[in-house]
This record gives sequence, C-alpha cells and structure tokens, in this order.
Amino acid sequence: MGRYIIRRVLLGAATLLLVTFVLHLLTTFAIQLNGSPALAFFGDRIPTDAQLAAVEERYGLDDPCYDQTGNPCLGPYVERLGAYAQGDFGTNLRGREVTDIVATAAPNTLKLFAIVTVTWFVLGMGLGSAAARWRGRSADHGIRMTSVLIDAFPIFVLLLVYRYVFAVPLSDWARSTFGDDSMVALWFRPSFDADHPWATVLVPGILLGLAGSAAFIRLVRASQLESYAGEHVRTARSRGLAERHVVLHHVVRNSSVPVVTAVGLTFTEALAGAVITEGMMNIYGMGGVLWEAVRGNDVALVVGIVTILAIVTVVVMLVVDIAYAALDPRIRYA
Amino acid sequence: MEIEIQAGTEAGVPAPETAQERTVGTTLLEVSDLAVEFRTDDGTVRAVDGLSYRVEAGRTLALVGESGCGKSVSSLAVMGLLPATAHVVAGQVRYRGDDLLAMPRTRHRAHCGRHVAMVFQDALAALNPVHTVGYQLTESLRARAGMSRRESRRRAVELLDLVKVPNAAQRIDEYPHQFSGGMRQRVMIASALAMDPDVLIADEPTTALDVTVQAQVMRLLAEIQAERQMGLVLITHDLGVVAGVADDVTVMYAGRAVERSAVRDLYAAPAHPYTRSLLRSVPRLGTRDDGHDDAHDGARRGRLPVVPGRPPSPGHVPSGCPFHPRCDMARDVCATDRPPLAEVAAGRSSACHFADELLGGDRG
Amino acid sequence: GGGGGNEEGDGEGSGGESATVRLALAQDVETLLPMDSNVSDNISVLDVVYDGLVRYDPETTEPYNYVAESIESEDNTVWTIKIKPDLTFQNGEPVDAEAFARAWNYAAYGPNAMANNYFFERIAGYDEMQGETDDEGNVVEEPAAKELSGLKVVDPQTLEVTLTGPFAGFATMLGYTGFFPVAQECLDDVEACAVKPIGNGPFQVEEWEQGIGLTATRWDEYPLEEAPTYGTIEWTEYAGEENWPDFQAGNLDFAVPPPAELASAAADPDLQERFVEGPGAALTYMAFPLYQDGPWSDVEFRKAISMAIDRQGIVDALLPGERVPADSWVVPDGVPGGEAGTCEWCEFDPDAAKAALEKAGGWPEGETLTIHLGQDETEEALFKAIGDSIQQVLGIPYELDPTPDYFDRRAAREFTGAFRANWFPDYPLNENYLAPVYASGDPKKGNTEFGYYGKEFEAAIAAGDEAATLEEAVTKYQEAEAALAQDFPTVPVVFSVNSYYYSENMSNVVLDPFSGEPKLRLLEVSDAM
Amino acid sequence: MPEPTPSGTPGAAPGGAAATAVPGAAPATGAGSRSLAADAWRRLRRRPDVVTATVVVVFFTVMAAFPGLFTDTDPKRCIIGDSKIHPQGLGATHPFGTDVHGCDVLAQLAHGARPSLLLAFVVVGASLVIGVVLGLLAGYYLGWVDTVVSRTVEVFLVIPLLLAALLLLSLFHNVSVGSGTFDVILLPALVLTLFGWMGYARYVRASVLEAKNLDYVTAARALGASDVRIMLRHVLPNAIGPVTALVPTAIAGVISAEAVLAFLGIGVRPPAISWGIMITRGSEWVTGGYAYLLVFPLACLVLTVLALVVLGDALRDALDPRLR
Amino acid sequence: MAEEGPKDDVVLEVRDLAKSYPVRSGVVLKRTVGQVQAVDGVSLTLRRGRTLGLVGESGSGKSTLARVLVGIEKPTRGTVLVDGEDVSTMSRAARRELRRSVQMVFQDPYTSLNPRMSVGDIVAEPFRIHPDAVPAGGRRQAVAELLELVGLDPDHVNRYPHQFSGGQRQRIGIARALAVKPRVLVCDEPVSALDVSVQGQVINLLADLQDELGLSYLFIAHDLAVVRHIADEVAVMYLGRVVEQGVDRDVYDASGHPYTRALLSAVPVPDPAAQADDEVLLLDGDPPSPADPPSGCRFHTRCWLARQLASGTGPEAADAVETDGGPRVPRRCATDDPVLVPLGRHDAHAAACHFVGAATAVSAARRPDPATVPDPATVPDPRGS
Ligand SMILES: Nc1ncnc2c1ncn2[C@@H]1O[C@H](COP(=O)(O)OP(=O)(O)OP(=O)(O)O)[C@@H](O)[C@H]1O
Ligand SMILES: Nc1ncnc2c1ncn2[C@@H]1O[C@H](COP(=O)(O)OP(=O)(O)OP(=O)(O)O)[C@@H](O)[C@H]1O
Ligand SMILES: [Mg+2]
Ligand SMILES: [Mg+2]
Repeated sequence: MGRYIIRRVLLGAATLLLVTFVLHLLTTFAIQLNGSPALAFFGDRIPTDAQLAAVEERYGLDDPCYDQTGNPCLGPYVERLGAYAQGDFGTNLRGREVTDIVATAAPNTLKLFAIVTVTWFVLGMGLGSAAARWRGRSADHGIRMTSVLIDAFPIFVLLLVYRYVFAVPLSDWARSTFGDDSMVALWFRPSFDADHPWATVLVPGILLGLAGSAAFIRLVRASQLESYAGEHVRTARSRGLAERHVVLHHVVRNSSVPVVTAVGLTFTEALAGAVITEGMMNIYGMGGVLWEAVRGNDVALVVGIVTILAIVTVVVMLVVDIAYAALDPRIRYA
Repeated sequence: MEIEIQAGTEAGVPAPETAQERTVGTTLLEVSDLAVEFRTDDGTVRAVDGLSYRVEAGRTLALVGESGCGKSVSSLAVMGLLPATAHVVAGQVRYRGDDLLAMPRTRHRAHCGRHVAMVFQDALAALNPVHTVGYQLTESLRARAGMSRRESRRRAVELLDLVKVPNAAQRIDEYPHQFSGGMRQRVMIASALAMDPDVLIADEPTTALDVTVQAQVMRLLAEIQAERQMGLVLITHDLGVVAGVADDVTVMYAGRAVERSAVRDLYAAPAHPYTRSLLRSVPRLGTRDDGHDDAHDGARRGRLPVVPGRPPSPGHVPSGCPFHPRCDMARDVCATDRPPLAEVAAGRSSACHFADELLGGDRG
Repeated sequence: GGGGGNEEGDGEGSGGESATVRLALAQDVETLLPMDSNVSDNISVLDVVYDGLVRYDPETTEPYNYVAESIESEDNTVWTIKIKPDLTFQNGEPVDAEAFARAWNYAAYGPNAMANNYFFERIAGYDEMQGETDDEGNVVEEPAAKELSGLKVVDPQTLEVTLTGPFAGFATMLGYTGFFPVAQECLDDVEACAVKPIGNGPFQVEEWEQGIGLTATRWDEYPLEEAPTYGTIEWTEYAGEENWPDFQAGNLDFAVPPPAELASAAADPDLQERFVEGPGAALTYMAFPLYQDGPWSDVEFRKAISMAIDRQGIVDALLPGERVPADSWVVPDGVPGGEAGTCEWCEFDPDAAKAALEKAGGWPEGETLTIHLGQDETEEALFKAIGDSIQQVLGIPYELDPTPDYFDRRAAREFTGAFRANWFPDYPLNENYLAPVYASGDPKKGNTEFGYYGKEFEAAIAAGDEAATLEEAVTKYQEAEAALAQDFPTVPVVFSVNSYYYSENMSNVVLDPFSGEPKLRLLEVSDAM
Repeated sequence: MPEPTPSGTPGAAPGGAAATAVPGAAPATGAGSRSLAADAWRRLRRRPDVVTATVVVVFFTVMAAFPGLFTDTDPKRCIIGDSKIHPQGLGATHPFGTDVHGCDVLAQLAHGARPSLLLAFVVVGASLVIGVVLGLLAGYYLGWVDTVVSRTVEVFLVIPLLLAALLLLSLFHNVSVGSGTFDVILLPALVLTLFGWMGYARYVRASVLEAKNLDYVTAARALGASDVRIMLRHVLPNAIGPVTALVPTAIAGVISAEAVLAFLGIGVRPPAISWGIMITRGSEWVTGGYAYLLVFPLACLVLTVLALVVLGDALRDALDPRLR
Repeated sequence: MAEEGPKDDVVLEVRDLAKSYPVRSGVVLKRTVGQVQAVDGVSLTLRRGRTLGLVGESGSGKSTLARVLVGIEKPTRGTVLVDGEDVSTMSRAARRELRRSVQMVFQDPYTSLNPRMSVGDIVAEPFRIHPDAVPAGGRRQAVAELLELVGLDPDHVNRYPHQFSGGQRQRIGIARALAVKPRVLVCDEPVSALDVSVQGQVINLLADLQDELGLSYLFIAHDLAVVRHIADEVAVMYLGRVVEQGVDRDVYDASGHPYTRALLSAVPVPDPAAQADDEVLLLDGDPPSPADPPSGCRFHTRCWLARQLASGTGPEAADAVETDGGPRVPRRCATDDPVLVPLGRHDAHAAACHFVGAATAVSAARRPDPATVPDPATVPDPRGS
C-alpha cells in the first residue's frame, strides 16, 4: 500500500504535467485560431500593428509560435514549467499575480464547496437512506420525485428566483426582526459580502447543493438498496440490533464506496455550478475567475488556476482511491 | 387462534435473562402450526406448512429433513427475518409464552440475539465483508449492552478462542474473506453466542468444518448448553451429529413435520417411511458394502441407497401424503388422504397412515 | 458645478464626512492607472481620484478649464496650456507641466502598451515612439524616441503641445482619463500605482481588494472647488449586472433594474421618486462586410434592411427605458454637433423596405443572412429581434453567429454577413463618432472594419480638422455625417439611454451624459446610517 | 409408481426415473427459458406509474419527431409587436402566449423538443458508453489500463468544460455544420460527451473493484469464460447500479448545460430553438410577471425527466431479481 | 504394483505446489506483515477415471489447492500438469480447452451463483462459453436434463438463486460444473449442504458419470464416510501439507498419521446408542495459524501421539522437549519436519510422521484407546521390513 501511494503520487505529478501540457496546447491553439487576445483589449477600436505588438509583448504572447497555427509552442511551455517549479505562477493579462488572484478567490470557492458538499452529504445521506429504507412506500416516491423536480431546475433558475423573489423580503424581514448586522440578515443578503464570507455564502451554497443533490440522493438510495439485499443485513438483524444501528453499520457503511466516489467528484462537478453561482451571487471565486480567464484567453491565468485545481483534484482522487481500500477490505491494489 | 400478549408488562426491551431462570424442561420456544408462503412469479408457494415444535431449556432439538423442505425458512420466520416476498400465513411462535409473531416488529426484534439467536447457513454471505471479524462478534454487546471498546475487544478474543480459531487475538482484526469456510462458520457461532441467548437456532453450523473441529464445536455447544441450560435447535443433514448431540428430533418433509421423537427411539425404530429411508441412506464409515478388493481397477463399489425420485418442490406438493410418490409402503389411501401428525407411541408422533405397522413391523 | 467647502454642509441633505456612497463596479476592472484605463468603470473611479485639465459640463458636455488656467492656440496646431498654481498630488508632489508631460510620454511610448496610447496620435513625435512591425506583427525596429517631440515644458505652469496637423477639438479631448497627470512616485512603481493610485482629485483610494471592492475616502487637503461633502465611496465589484436585488435590499445606492424588472420598478411610485434618466452616448448599429461582394454591396439593400427594422417595437419589447431608436450616426443629445433625424431611412416602413429590396435585386434564393455578434446576452436578444423583423418584412432567413473571437474575426475581415457594431465615444465631439469609425484615407481597401470609403465624407472630415474654431469644425463634421447618410454604409439601430434608481440618502443626482454614471462630485448624501 | 428399491435409481439413464417421480410436474421442455429482460417486461407492464411515464415519454418523443402535429404556427415567425402576450388558452392564436420576441411559445416548445431530446440522449448515451467501457476495463484489469484510464479521467476532470468548449468552437467556427437537427446539436453533443463521461467511468470502476472479487465471478472464470463475458454478464450487471441511478438526472443536466453552451455560441444556435434556450431566456423574465415563459419549457423538461426517472427506477428494480 | 498404471493414466498432477497470501494489517496504509502459507509443498496425482478424496482440517488449504488446480489462482511455487503438460506454459487456446475439461464445484453455494442470473442461465452459461459443447438448439433441453439430473425441478429454470435453499443452490453449482462434460471435476464440498438422500443421489450420479465417461474427481469433503465411499485414493491435509495419502482402505483402516486417526475417531456415528460409548480422540489445543506454522512437525502442538510418547517410557520420553506453552513432545517432532514415508502394503500409502509405525500399530483397533498404544520401541520400523 505504501508503495501504491508513492506510485500514485508520482503518477499524480505526471498527471499534472499532462494537464498543464494539454491546457497549454488547448490555449495555444485557441490563440492561434482565435487570434491574439490582445485584440479584445482594444474593443471596437482597431489597433495599429505596432500597438498590437506592444500589447502582445505585455501579455507574453510575443513568441512568434503563437502566430503559427499548429505549432505547439514548446518554448513558452518549458519556460512556464520552470517558473512554476520556482513557485512563480506568473501574472494575468493585466499584470496581477496569479497566486494573488487565487489567494483571494480560492477561499471563497472553497467555502462555497464546503457548504455544497455538506448539503449534498446531508441531503443525500438523509433522504437517500430514508428512500432506501422505505423503498416503494410514499416516502420513497416523494423523496425521489421531489429531488428530481429540484434537480430539473437549472441552478440559474433557482438562484434567480431566490435573488429576485425571496432574498429582498427575507433580508428586510431579518433586518427588522434581528437587527441590521445580525447573522440572519447576512444569511439573506442578496449577494456575497467579503466581510462575512461564511454567512453570505450559506444560502447560495445550499441552493447549489440542492440543485446537485438529486443525483446524489438517487445514488445513495441505489447503493443502499444493494446493501439491503445482502444477507449480512439479516445477520445483523438476527442479533436483535436496533434497525437504526443495522442501517448505519451494515447498510450505510457497506454502500459507502459509490458515495465516496461521488464526494470525490463533487469538487470538480461543483466547479461548473460555481461559475454560475459565483457569477449570480457575486462571489469572487475560482469559477468566476476561470470563466473570465477562459473568455479572455488569459493563458497564464487559465493554466495557473487549472494547475492549482488539478493539484487538488489529483489529491482528492488519490484520497478517494485509498478510501476505497479502507472502506472495503476486499479491494486490493496490486 | 389465541394470541397471548402479556399486557404491557415490558415495553419493547425484554428483561435481562438473569430475571428468568432456565430450568431443564422449561419450554422456551414453541412453534405451533407455522405456515409460510412466498409470492413468486408462478404464484404463491407454501414453503412451510403447519410446522410445530418445542424447545426446552437444556435440551437439543434436531430439525432434519430434505434439502429445501423449509428448515431455514421456518427458522427465519421465528426470527422475524423473512424476506419481503414471504409472510407467515398461520401459526404462532411463543417465546416463554409470548407470541413473537403477534408483537410489533421492534419488540420482536428485541428478543432476537438476546433470547433467541441464530447461526445462519451461509457463513460468508452472512458476515459483513467490510467489518472486521472482531467487530461483528461483539457488535451486539457494544450496541445493546453498552460494552466498552476495550472490553469488547477482549470479549471478541475470548469468543473466537471459544470456537477454537487459532491466533484469535490477531485474527479478530481480519475480515471475513480472509477466513476459511470453516472459520467463518465458527465466527458465526461465536457471534450468536455473544449475547448468551436462551435459545440458539443453529442452521447447519458445522457443514464446513472438519470432523475434529466439528466435534470440538459440538462439544462446546453441549458444554455451554449444559452450563447455561440453553435450548438448542440444530438444523443439520448429518445424522451422525444428530445421533451424538440431539435429545429430540423433528423430521420434516415438504414443509411439514412428519415425525417427532426422542433421538434414541428414532434411530432404533423410525416411525415414518421417510425417516427410515433417510437413515438407510447414510453412508457409513466402516461398511464398504461392495466388498471390492484392493485392486481398484475392476469392480465399482456399490451405490448408496437413496430415496428414489426428486423431492417435491413447494409449488407442486403431491396430494395426499406428500411422500407417497417416493414411498415404498405407499398404498391407495396415501395418494388421497393426508395423514396428520399423530401420537403413535409415548412421546412419538408420526404422519404416516401406517406408522403402527412400521413400528410394529420393526419391533417384530 | 461647484460644491461647498469641506466644512459646511449645505442644508439637511448633506451628511458630512461620515456619509458613504455605495456603488457597483464591474469586476473586470484591473487597473487604475489613468493612461491604461479606458472602460467606463475605472473612468468613473478615476473621475474622483484625478483632476484633468478640463472637465465637462454635465448638461451640455461642453468642456471648461479646471486644472488648466487656460488652453489656447492660434492655429489649432500649437497649443499652450497654462496650469493653475500650487496644486499638488495626494503625496505632495506638485501638479505641474512636468506631471502632464511625464504621463503623456509614458502613455504614448508604444512598448508601454497603454490602453490610451492612441489618444496621442495627433501629437507630433508619436510615430517615432511606436517602433516598426512586420506583417506577422513582430517588432522589427525599436522605437526611435522615448518622448513626444511635440511636448514642451515651457515652465512649471506652462506646457506647449504641437500637433501633427490642425485639430480644433484638441482642448475637448483633454478632459479624458488618458490625459490626467501622474506623480513621479507613480511612474517609479507603476504596478503599485495601478492598484493604489496617487491622484490629485478630491478622493484618495484607501484600499482596493481586487475582485471584491474598492474604498475611497475624501482627501482633506483638496484645494479646488469641486469637492463633495460626504466622506467615503465604496465600490463593490460585480461580475455581471446582477446588482438590483442588492439595491432593493439597501446594500447599494445606485442600480439599474434588469429588463424584466423595468416594468415593476416603473410602477413603484416610491422608486419613481428616486429615478434619474438622461440621454446616453453609445450607438449600436448594424454593419456589412463591404469588402466582400454580396447583396449588401447595393445601397438599396442596406436601406431595405434599415427600413425593415421595427426599432420602436424592439425597444419597447426588449429594453424599454434603456435604449431609444436611432435615426442618426451621432447621438443627438449631449454631444456637440449631434443632430436627430439625419438618417432618412431609419423609419420602420415595411412597404418601402420591400420596394427597396426589389430595387436591389432581391435576396438570393436559399441563402441565409448571417448576423455576426459577440457574446453578450442583451445584444443577442436585440439582434435576434432585428433578424426576426427583417425576416418578417423581407422574408430573408437569418442566423445568429455569436462568437467569442468577434473582434479578431472582424479585424481579419472574416465576416460573411451582417454584423453588429457599437460605438462609444472617447470625448464629446461629433468628430469622434465619425472619423475613427469610417475614415481610412484608403480608397482601395476602405476602412478596416467594413471596407467603407466615402470620398465626400473624407473631405468633410479633413475640413473639420482644419477649421479655425470648434464651432466651425463641428459644422464641417456635420457635413461629413450627411455624406455618410447618403452612402448609407451602416444601419443605426439604437442609442443608449442612461438611467439610475438611487437610494433615499442620495440627492442632487445628475448623470454624466457621456459616461452615464452619476456625477459623484455633485452628489449630496444624507447620513442615514 | 416406481419400484421401491432401496438402492435407488438404477444406474443408466440418470434423470429419467426422477422425472416421472413427481406427478403433476410439468414436463421439462414446457418451461421456456425466460430471460431476465422478458421477466422485467412482464412485470413492468403491470405498473400504473410505468404506464403513465411511458405515455409521457411517448408523447414527447412524438412531439420531437412530428412537431407539426402539435402546432401549425411557424416557430420562427416572431413579430416584435406581439411580444409577451400572455397565454390565451387552447384554440386561440397563441395558446401558450408569446415570448419577448413575439414568437409563439407552443410552436417553440413543439419544435424545440427535437434538438433538446436528441442532444440529451446522444450525449448521455455516448458518455455512458465511453464511461462504462473505460471504467469497466480499468476496474477489471487494474494495472496499466487503470493507470491510463484514471489519469485520463483526471485530466478531463480538471480541464474546464468551458475552456474546451471555446476551443472547439474556434476549431469549428469556420466549418459549416449545416442546419439539420443533427447538425445543429453536433457541436454541443461533442463537447458535452467529451466532458461528460468521467463520472460514469469513476462510478463503474469503483463498483467493479468491488464486484470482481465476488465468488460467482471466480466461478465464471473457472468455467473458462472469456474476460469480455465475465465483464458483461457478471461484473457489469452487479456494478451498474450507481450509474443507472444517475442517468435520468443526467438527461436533465444535459438539457440545462445545453442552455449554457447556447449562450456561449456552440449550443443550438438561435434562431434555432431548444428547450434549453427557452429556459435560459424564460428565466430572465420570470420575475417580471412573465413566469409562463419559464414554466412551460421547464414543465416539459421536468415531465420528461420525471418520466425517465420513473422508468429508470422501475427498470432497475425489475432487473434486480433479488427484490422479488 | 498393480495399480501403478502407465504414465499417461495420470490426468492431473501437482508437484510441490505452494500458495501463500500476504497478511496485511492497518486500516488505510496496509503493510504486508507476513505470509499465510495456505498450501505449502503439496504433490498429488489424479488418475483417469479415479477419485481422489481430499480431507483435512478446515483452513488447511483444500479450497486453495482446488482453486489453484482449476487455474483461478496462480501458484506461488510448483507446477500443475494436466495430461503431463505444464499449465503455466500452455498456449491460450490450450488453456481455454483446459478450462473446459477441468471444472469446479464451489464450496459456498450462496456466493458462487450470480444473483442476477436465473438458474437456467447459470446452468446454460457453460454452453455459451463453450458453444461446441451442445448444439444451440438443444441447450434448453440440456439444461432441463441437468437440473433433473441433480434433482431439481426443471420448471424452476426461471427462478433466481436467492429463491432456493442452500442444498438446492449447491445442486445448481453441480449442474453447472457438469454441463460441459469435463474430464476432471474438482468438487469443493459439493454435498455438505445436502440431506443424506439427495447427497446419496448426487454421489451415485457422480459415480455413474465416472463409470460412463471416465471422469476423474478431486473430491473435497469433511464427511469421511462420503469420501470413503466415493474415493479411490485419499489425501489428508493438515496446515497446508499433505500428511497422509494412499488408497482409501489403507488410509482408513491402517492410518499412519496421528491426525488421520484423530479425524477418523471424531466421525460421528449415526447411532445414538453406539455414540454414547464411543471415545472420540479429541485434539487438544488450537489449530495453529497458517501464517505462523509450528516448527518441526506442524501437527506436534496438538498431536496426541507425541504427547503419549513424551509421557511414556521410551527413549522419546527422555528426549522430550517443552514446546512454548504447549505439551511436552519428542524432540524430533518439535524440530524436524517429517516427510511422507511409504508404509503398509502399498507404496502409494505414505504418511508424514516421525513415528509412523506407532500410529499404524494402533490403527488396527478402529477406535484406539490411548492407553493401549504400543510402545513405539516395540513397533517394527516400516522402512526396515
Ligand atoms: N425467496 C424465495 N422465493 C421463493 N421460494 C423460496 C425462497 N426462498 C426459499 N424458497 C423455497 O422454500 C423452500 C424451503 O427453503 P429452505 O431454505 O427453508 O430449505 P432448507 O430446508 O433450509 O434446505 P437446505 O437444507 O437445502 O438449506 C425451498 O424449496 C425454496 O425453494
Ligand atoms: N484471499 C485470502 N487472503 C488471505 N488468506 C487467505 C485467503 N484465502 C484463504 N486464506 C487462508 O488460507 C488458509 C487456507 O484456506 P482454504 O480456504 O484453502 O481452507 P480450506 O481447507 O478450504 O478450509 P475449509 O474446509 O474450512 O473450507 C486459511 O487460513 C485462510 O485463512
Ligand atoms: Mg437451509
Ligand atoms: Mg474450503
């Protein structure tokens, strides 16, 4: 196992290299095909060649390879790797440090993800277990249908309705009831407040979690049903254990592998939702930054952020894989 | 049908066993007229049909019978653990007079493990693959008796030692798939004994064990039984084991009891043709009836005597006496009339029209 | 204009130094360096942090001298700028001719790649500072000069500017952000200055947490007169325009409702009392790839398209109160020289449109008109409606092509159908709507964007540039617009409208017709908090 | 009646004697070997919820195939003057009203069904195939196969969908894909599939890791079953559970993702119509008193998904014999 | 000897086979802390048309051996020869063919059947894997016949494993293994869950098939009577080793190893009257762990003979040593690993005990009274005669 982990860490490093390279290629091709992002800088105005060249240089896009479609631009890639190795993730197009941007944006996103994950987990485990336990009864149907109903609403619809229909009255009510600076008033603030990140990210996080929870609820239900069919559940019941104990230790515990997989995937999946959530709730986070960077062809920022995301993902995947072996002793890794 | 419920004496949780003494002969568990049906694609199927037996403290009742005759299903019914497609259509299961089947499920469940425990037939499937053996051994102690972690660990080692699993202290941290078939079965037994139950239903507890360990385990069960006056229901196909440990025997055929008797009487003179055929079918260690010589090439050994025909499947139980198509004594009446389980001698019952003849003939 | 001194708050409205104004700011603002700031958001911040040589009248957009004592020229080529004495930056450095020259040279130097570089094109010596590039865009020659030869610091209070040719509107340009002065300390550490500017205006930037928010507080030693009485301005950065609920919840003082909320906001009498509206300066129009042969090569076809667009209907349905139908190429209100109704064929007239199409030879069977546009939801909705309207009236099937690389493809002349275009002027003069967009001086290729070349138009622009006075110039430029109207290269669609709702604490809310933002220096704030 | 011989069935013809031993037993050939699928079908037919769900799915499938049956208004006929007419009820010109651009909502719904449903099924189907196959191979063989698959999954997981979407757009923006239904969804289908299979791969791999050590898998191997057979017949059916739980909701996910992509310019391009676009546009107006603009397309989506969920769950249950 | 047939008579042979499993500990970071020697140096031969019975302690490695034989597990050491050919060097095609000719009945009837396949499909699966076994049209019939053969109702082809009782499932497993008419059948406790009647039927069936088709069986069982009945030769395993092997009569009636003797004595007699006065040769102590097998003779920690010898009067008693925590045993037992030595009337009969003679001597009486065990000194050395 120890060797497995070492191997996985090495592989993780290789993945990172691969990811950065693929990204580099993607962004390079995008630049080669779309033309220099420097152009967007001038908006509706048409720059002279000289102006363009100057801006390109400032953006670090002056390498001639960016003009040759198909050229993988290895030179800049190697340079960038060298810089990364020294902890220098470069600057965005406007000269702001990528690490600085990430340092501001990442904590907010992580807070959002934490709430999303907790929401998922609580809803999924709670409702999924309930649905599995009362399989075929009205509770089961109710939970499944409601969750799917919520899930079918795109996240932006949920957020929109919340912001425009509920947030303002709730916020007014909370202010008048609990005072202007009360926690409750902050919860219902229509948008994020950097001074009170946890309080203001709570509702958006819950909504985002809600939107993704149906799949998770169904997943939990399905894998628990699988466990319920197991004979060991019968054994546990024959010991006279309370049903709650049986469910917890023999059903929930035995169906944890897909659940852990799901939690592992939350991170990456939530990012897509985060782009929208962060945009609509005005959270300065990785999703929004990445979105803007992608749209602006901000190569350094895109590669920098995705590299950081990749590190997190690789670590999460590794933890998940190790967790498998811990959760199901029958799983062996060569 | 009478249902006796001790009106609200103990809500849910049964009293600790110390409160109720076990003296030899006290009836602990009484199954009467139990019938279980399954819903299947091909209609309902009656797997157990009017089974009755009684377990007394300090005594061992052996349930023997054809494979598929409903031994396991009836035990599951006693434990209240039938699958969703099955349900009890008639009968009572009384534990010290309380009808378990008439209780709410949670109260019934509370009796399980503590008062009536069960060892399942399929040891690997019955153990949870993701928990260590040690955990499963003491799970009920920890969850129900609030035993501490350290204490339960000690107890787990004790229990595993009890069933002669080598190196118990180390192996409690292993998982079921790392155990051999026999060891798993012993783990099952140990975990059923953990709560010191009044009645233990052991469904083929030693099939995967070699005879030396089987002997150890059976002796162990006997010791525990003697010491604690536990009632034991032993489901087994091994008539040798039955002969060794049982006090009473109930022979089942096609979901119902066909003979009930004390063990010595049964072996001496079976009162039902099925029992007789069963006893005849047992291969014996000493007897090589074929008399073949050392040169194995030539003659084959003789065949084992068997009951001809296929056991009836619960869907198509023959009319009249269910055994009649395979019975060497069958007459016309057997195809039409189902014989009831009736007392044919002191302490013996048989469901055969010609039990007297059978007994008499053997005696004579 | 004009405000009181620091101490006296005039009347009950002014809440004094503790009062705060809370505004929204677009999240993509990345710099506060004046030379590098060219979008309305950082311009509106810099408007209170820096003082320019001239400022514009909020009503008429006429320029008046502010830091400059006088701006004069004999020939519209050599301009002498006198600067008011004893002015300093917030760090104590003097605001003198050197401060301006320093900023302008930095901005004009090509390799610095400042966003406002092109503003200095008209100043002598600009070309020498740009360097040469080959066809591939690679620098082949470094710039020969590091300073504008047309810029001379005569004495600390006098700056002499020589243009490459006469330009009557030069003084008008000088109020633009790109012409603000900078301190030496700023140039010594440009990166720091971009985040925490050293201004000479009434407010100084306290803290800017990029992506999240910006706080500016009043600079107590501010010597000039246009200083508001409130103490703090807080900008919260927004990724999109989703700030209306924050306004409703009382977290912002200014906001514009999204289209869907317009009606309900307009119906709320309480909100109507806190509503301010004014003409905007931006024009949205539809252009054609004239560099390519196609039905659009025929002016009648372009007219047909123009008359087929139900501008009023579209505005009413999609963006009531945010846009008005356009019938000229220069916004009529607020910009000197702007005139309504110069576009003869901008009325919705289905019959005339059909007739014009007939005249142009009709639309080729089986073809689809592609409309290229960038990725902006509002524009997509707008151009879908335009497309629908054209399809409805002329029976021309259309297809929208929203692309992320809109600018690049436009520059590369890759468009194969009509495309949307926007113009937002840099300074209030009708010239700015015309010359930068349509003039090219290249009869062969025409202008880069759509390959238009109008002989009369070019002549009128040149005449305007050479005019002796601004008034004269404006008239010439108007002639240019008339020429344009005849050639009809583009189809004006809508003008922007500026509007804002504001909170109860705000009073004397005036919108800058030019940027559309509230005039922060005129604003009065009561201290409700 | 067989001769009662204590020595049992006489030697030869094993089985023959036993067959006659139980009267009333149907002859062996009488019982045809019903497959699991046939069994499932029989029990599905009987459930009312399944029937209802099937009706819904068929309804929308018909709508996708023949939108003309539901409306004779051209969905592309949009008159700005008719903007935002509230639903007028069946029989009127605009039974479901018009949208901001004055297009008939009913006509758009009917004509938007095809691209949306086609896209959803193509994407989910394709990513399912890719994900399941790769996950199965990775979990079953482990070793380098797993390494390659898992790394690929990670790479795809961390590369943002939007980035890739934009790249693909630039690769294809000059390629005229045509305007047939399939052409219209080609690009979004490609992007969403390329970045939609990883979850399935991970879930399947995880379940396979569990399932492949089961005894009956070993038993099949001992029978000499090929790896393909073991994977398809033994491992996969017992590892697919989590995936079947995800599929119906994934359909909803694709339809909403399509809306986002449309906004990016690589989705179904306007003026082409899809439910996704209608939902996005409708959501902008929901608070202004035009909720029906969102409600109608969303209701179509929700109904479809609910029906699929019911069908999916019923199918899953029907295919699990242990639940009988 | 007469039964030493020609070499090609041997269908299956294993030489010095060993299989070990790593023992891991730890929850997340599992370390290999040792090896379980599940099978440790076993050599066996199985002849055409014969049955080799394999008995032994539970956990002694019988199932593991079986799994190695059918190729589910790779041996750690040693070779498996089928028809004289080394399995590990076979071509793919040959190995596939091998899979067909060597079939296995699994010990656990519950987990070895796919819960999602109907019984019909399970039994028909071998036909699908080896399509040439039965023509496609005849499969349904063949399945019905197989079910009939093992005493199951052919009408139940559409049922699923969980709807059957333990014994019924075991028969499904047997039917599956028989489907492709293998040449060698490895049966891992195929009748343990069957009632004696059905057990008799199955065993009769196996015997019939053997007579008709010349099948060879490796028959693993705990029921010594059944093994005696069906097997031609018997091997007794203890802790991964074969401790005694030979033709059934020799092993049963003249066992050379004290463990075999103990096993035999523990067989319950289906007669309550007889059992009461039967003395079972109970083995004391715990079976040792295969992860840490005892030094010397693996059986010495529980060996009644060694204990007797150590407490007797012979030279071994004088030489006896104290095993840690265990009984006193002769030094040889605690230090030297015994090898299989031939004894008795046939060369094929061999036992791995230092004191084979002593054990054989007491074998004459079926249930030896420990007290009457003759002094090993007086027992002639079998090798000497
Ligand atoms: N879930 C089920 N659905 C339908 N029939 C079932 C189900 N479970 C068991 N049966 C049938 O019920 C009968 C009794 O089964 P049971 O398990 O009690 O047999 P048993 O006596 O324990 O046999 P064995 O000795 O082989 O374990 C069998 O014929 C079996 O086919
Ligand atoms: N996968 C495994 N990992 C670790 N140890 C194992 C594994 N499989 C078997 N063992 C160990 O190998 C030894 C032999 O096991 P095996 O199953 O071969 O015994 P057996 O002789 O068949 O016993 P039984 O008669 O009880 O079935 C046991 O100690 C068991 O714990
Ligand atoms: Mg059973
Ligand atoms: Mg075994």
